[in-house]
Amino acid sequence: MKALAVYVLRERDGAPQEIHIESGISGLVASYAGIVERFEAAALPDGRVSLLFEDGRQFCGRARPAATFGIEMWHASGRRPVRIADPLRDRIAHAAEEVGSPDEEEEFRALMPGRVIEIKVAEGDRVEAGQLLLVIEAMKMHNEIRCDRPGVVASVEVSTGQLLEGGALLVIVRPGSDGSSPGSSP
Amino acid sequence: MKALAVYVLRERDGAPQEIHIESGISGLVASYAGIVERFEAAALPDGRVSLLFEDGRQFCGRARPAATFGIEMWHASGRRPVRIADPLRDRIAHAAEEVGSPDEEEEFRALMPGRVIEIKVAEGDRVEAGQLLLVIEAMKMHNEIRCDRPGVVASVEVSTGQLLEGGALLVIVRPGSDGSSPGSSP
Amino acid sequence: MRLLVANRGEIALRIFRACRDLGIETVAVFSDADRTAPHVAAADYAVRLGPAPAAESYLSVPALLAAAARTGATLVHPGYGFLAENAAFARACVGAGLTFVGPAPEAIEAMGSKIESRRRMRAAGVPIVPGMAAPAREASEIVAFGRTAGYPLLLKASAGGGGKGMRRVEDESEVAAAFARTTSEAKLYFGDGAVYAEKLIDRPRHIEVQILGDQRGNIISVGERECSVQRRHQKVIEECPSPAVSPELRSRLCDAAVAAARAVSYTSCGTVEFLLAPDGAFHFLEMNTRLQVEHPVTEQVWGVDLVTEMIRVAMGESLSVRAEDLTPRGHAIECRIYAEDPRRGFAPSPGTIVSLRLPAGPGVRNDVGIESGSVVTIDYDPMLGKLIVHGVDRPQALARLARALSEYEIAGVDTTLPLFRRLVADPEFVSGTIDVHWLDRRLQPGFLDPPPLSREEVLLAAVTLSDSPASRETGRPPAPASRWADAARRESLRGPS
Amino acid sequence: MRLLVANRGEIALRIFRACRDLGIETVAVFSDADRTAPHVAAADYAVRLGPAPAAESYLSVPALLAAAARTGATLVHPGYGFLAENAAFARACVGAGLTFVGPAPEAIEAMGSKIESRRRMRAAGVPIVPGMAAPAREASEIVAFGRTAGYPLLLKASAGGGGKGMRRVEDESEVAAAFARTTSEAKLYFGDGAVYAEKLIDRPRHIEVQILGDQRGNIISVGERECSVQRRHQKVIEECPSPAVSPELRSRLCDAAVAAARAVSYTSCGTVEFLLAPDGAFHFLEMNTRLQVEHPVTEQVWGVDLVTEMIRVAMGESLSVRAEDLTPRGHAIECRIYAEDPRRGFAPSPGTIVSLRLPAGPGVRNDVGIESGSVVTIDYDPMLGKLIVHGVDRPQALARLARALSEYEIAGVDTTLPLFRRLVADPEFVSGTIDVHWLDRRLQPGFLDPPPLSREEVLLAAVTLSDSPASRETGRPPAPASRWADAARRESLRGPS
Repeated sequence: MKALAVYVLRERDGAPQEIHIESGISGLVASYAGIVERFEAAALPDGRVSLLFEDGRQFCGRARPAATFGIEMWHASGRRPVRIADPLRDRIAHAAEEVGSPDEEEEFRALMPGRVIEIKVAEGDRVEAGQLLLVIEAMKMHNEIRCDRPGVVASVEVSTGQLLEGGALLVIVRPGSDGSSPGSSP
Repeated sequence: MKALAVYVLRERDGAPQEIHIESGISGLVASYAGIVERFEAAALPDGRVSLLFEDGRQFCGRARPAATFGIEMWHASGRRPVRIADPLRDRIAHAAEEVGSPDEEEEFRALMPGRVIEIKVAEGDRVEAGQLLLVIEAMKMHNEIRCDRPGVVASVEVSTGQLLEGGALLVIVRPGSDGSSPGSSP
Repeated sequence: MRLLVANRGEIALRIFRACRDLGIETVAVFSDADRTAPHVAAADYAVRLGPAPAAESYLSVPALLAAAARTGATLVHPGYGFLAENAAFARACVGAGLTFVGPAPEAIEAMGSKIESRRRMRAAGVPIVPGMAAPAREASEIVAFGRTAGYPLLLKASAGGGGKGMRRVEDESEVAAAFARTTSEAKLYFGDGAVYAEKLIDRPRHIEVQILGDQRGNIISVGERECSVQRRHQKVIEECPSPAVSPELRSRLCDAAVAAARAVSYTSCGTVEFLLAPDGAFHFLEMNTRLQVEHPVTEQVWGVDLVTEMIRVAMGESLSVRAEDLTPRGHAIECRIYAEDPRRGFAPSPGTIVSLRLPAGPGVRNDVGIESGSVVTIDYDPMLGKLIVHGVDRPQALARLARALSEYEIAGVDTTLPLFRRLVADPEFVSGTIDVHWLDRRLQPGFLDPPPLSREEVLLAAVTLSDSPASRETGRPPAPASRWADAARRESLRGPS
Repeated sequence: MRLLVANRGEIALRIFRACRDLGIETVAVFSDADRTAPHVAAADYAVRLGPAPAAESYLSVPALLAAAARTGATLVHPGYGFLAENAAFARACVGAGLTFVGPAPEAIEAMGSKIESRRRMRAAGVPIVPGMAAPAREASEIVAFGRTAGYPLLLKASAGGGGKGMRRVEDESEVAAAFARTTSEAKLYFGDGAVYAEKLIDRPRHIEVQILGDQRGNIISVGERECSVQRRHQKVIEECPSPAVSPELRSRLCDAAVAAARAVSYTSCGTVEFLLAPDGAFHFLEMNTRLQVEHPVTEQVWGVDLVTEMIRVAMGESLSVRAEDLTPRGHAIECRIYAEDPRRGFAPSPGTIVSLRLPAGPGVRNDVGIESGSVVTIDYDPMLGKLIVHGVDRPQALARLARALSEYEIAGVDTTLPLFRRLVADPEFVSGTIDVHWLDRRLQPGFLDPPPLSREEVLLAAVTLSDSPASRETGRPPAPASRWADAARRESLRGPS
């Protein structure tokens, strides 16, 4: 048997778990959470994948790698994202989270494609928790992006009327109510 | 205006007709059968093409070039093949047809993918009109390929049990009831 | 004969299908965002209206009239939304010599004003919610009404609709501020600051009756629909019949609805909406003077094609059906499928439909406005289509709904399908004991969280990655999780908009 | 609970949908040609049977029983075709402790023999075509029968079915040769040389009655179907109800069908077929002891799910419907869509489905066994699926059929869709004045020739070429036309097979 791949998967709030996938004599062998599963996988003409297990169970779904979080998956119970990373990446991500303290700068990003309708703050402005930063239009809705803790606007990365992709950086806020002088960020 | 392309189209039994397609100020201009049509074409996400004419008429269909006869087309009234050739090719095809006399060898080809079940003739056999040459299985049907005029089998290009692609050459028959000696074909 | 549909998406396709069934040619209109949309590809004629924004395209009366003139269309169907309940558009069509497939402008106007429609209903003997007979000139009039009717009250913009321009008032101390805000919102959204107060019916069901009328004075009802599964006053699931309506209540509801339609001499397809109180009393809410989104559930159960009837009566024909010939069969349920992510507060989810698999088989009807490859833009209502199921009774309809939802796949944008998959298994929804606020209460954090990953899901994910080393290597490293969790948290701070 | 479907394609999917509606888990079986087929992807369990040839897979009783054992299936549904009317398979299932979803083996056997079934029908008082009561031992017995009954006669293999093993005999001089040929064919095709003669009913309609029975002695009829549109004895289009059947005739047909089913103590879903003569007399033809391909038209009109009933009664439950509660609504039509080219003598057209667009909207039901990308092989029956439409009456059903056909697109293989598009506009079909030979007469050369190319078609072709210079340059030069014309001409010389 030859090892094909090793992945680390994390559910929301769950501990990372390793999956080993190897090619076996008649199909694939996966080791995961202490269980060994033998199965066979076939690509369907419409792009879905059908998994067939030793006891006859069949599972069919569509999955594609997503740039930012691992795998996006569709099957009979609907769409779900699955966060998968290789072990190295996973350790880096963990480290980043631990460093992320209340003093860290906060990035506000667009959660969906849209258009900037109105910008309510400028670089250097002091902002309070709940204060409106900017308004984005997506479909027919106006979405207000508000600050969730006090701080100072470190930079505004968009302009009014600009078209946005999902995930685009909008505003960076440096936390703290004391308000160190604007413009001194590294 | 810039000429984009010139094609020659022939309906079954119809005379060849030239189509000129040019790019105009706002769309395309076609000249065909003495008529000039201005229209706009848009590719739909599913691969179909939508044509929009000056009077508002809309026509949507799918078409793809076919290796052997021009264009294969699907729209609301169903599938249809359209024979399109460029002028040069068309002249060659015409010339070939005029040469095609009753004395010419006749090629029998598979019209669909299938399997050879039985071969009833051998090279050199004299055959009569209506005589069974071979039997092909496609799906659950046995299809008998029969000779339509008398002649001599010039060659058998397949063997029993062989899998066939559509269009595969099966048997060549040299016409004529006199039966010139086999093996003397060029 | 040629009919222009002044609309887009699934409803344009629905009306085109009715036209084909009647032998009428079809004219699509489109904005620059919709040149390659399915409704254009399905039409015999198609005319560009203007740029993507609706004000410059689907709401542009001059562009629509020009499109009809250019293509020789003689009938205009407004669909729903856009100009469907705009009396001025109906008048403009008639003025241009076109047949408007809808009611007379006077009926649209009468029912478009909450105050005027309540006045007419009161006169016609249709039960209405106790409320003020005229807009309040000042807050003190509302205070006076509240002392008579009792709290809670509901302040309503007279020109409002679709759940907009309403505010609940718990006691007298809230009246002044609520009146000021509702008045200014009514001016802003509807161009008319008129506001009045009604007694608030607590935990009502939304029951509506389908009406068909012709120009010869025939008006019939075609049963009721249950539309109580709502999110922030927007219908999410509709059923026919209502699990809460007995034959006796149905008969009274239908009589009241026919009386309401008769009060405005209604001559088309329309819907009379009622609030059904927990005590069994019902009250006129409003009349929608157009084809309703949820009309298919009535079609499936009552065996009537509402759209062909609507077109026929617009051309002066009599209704092809009589009330006494109609009998309901079975139970139908409709789900409105939106490009919204129910797990992120129903945030819009524009994008490209990278794959679309529609359910099929017995009892399944698809009315959709998209295809694989369609682009869902931010310009229009994000409804992608409707799934309608029909069964011999409500349990079979629910079973078929679950089955159809398990076959449904839309990849590329987030949709409300996960909500429906959750609701079809929800004991309260299945029991039918719901009211118009039920879903808002039910949608608590975690309600739509997926179950832990199954072994099959884990292996599908791993197989996909094994199989696509290229995409793995070119993928950017995942963003730190905390950023996205923060963003989702911020998302929940957004106010309704 | 788990049900194994010993079949493939659209009928496997149809039965799986019924299982989902009943909360029963599903088990698919597949040959090596079908690992990626839609019926496998739709199942909870799937088991490989063997290589592509049906004898080694879908007809292999040991492989099927092993698959049931491995997956813990307790129910087996045979679908139609393959082992659906094989009494030995039904016995083998019962012997293995499985529930066979179909009638008792004795009923299958009794109705599987033409001579035995005629004997039973005669005893039960069901009208049968005048014919010999036992197989002919020699030609002289047929001559004697012919002198009594009058010509033309029809020679029939006792074990035959599906239009095979029949021969028309015009007069006495043809008897000897016809008897010899039919006997040898019967031995070859059915392994049983028994042949008998019937009086031939000229230009009959094929009318069949749907039967449902349970294990408690309830047997009901669910209306009739009109199946006279046939090509060489194979059904092409089916309708419910028949345009030729009055309520009085329906009542007599249904009574006869129930008597026929009662004569074999029928306990499942089945169909009694009749020939309806031009003079209004009807005669028992045969009983199909299984689910019929065309069952959906009955489901649409009568509001009964025949497959869930069939599964329920197999588990010992009573029928969920009573005859007196059933009323028909509207009219339904089904088209069987085959991968055959109707313009080349219905030659099989295997290949890959490169694009599939299914019709949708009101009154449309799709039961298909393919998806975009599916490969249609030469191994099995070439039916791709069925289009079923339903309308308030036959004219609306026909209009909806035309509409649905205009939306239907299957690219990559030739199909019978062009035949249906032609038939739906055919005055004789529309009038309903047809018989079982009508389509064979109608299918004259040129009947399916497309009209001359329209301007739109010419421009679509030219635009496609302009837009794809690459494909133009890499395409091989077209083969001289005469070759293909010759090939098509030869094609028409093929005998029936």
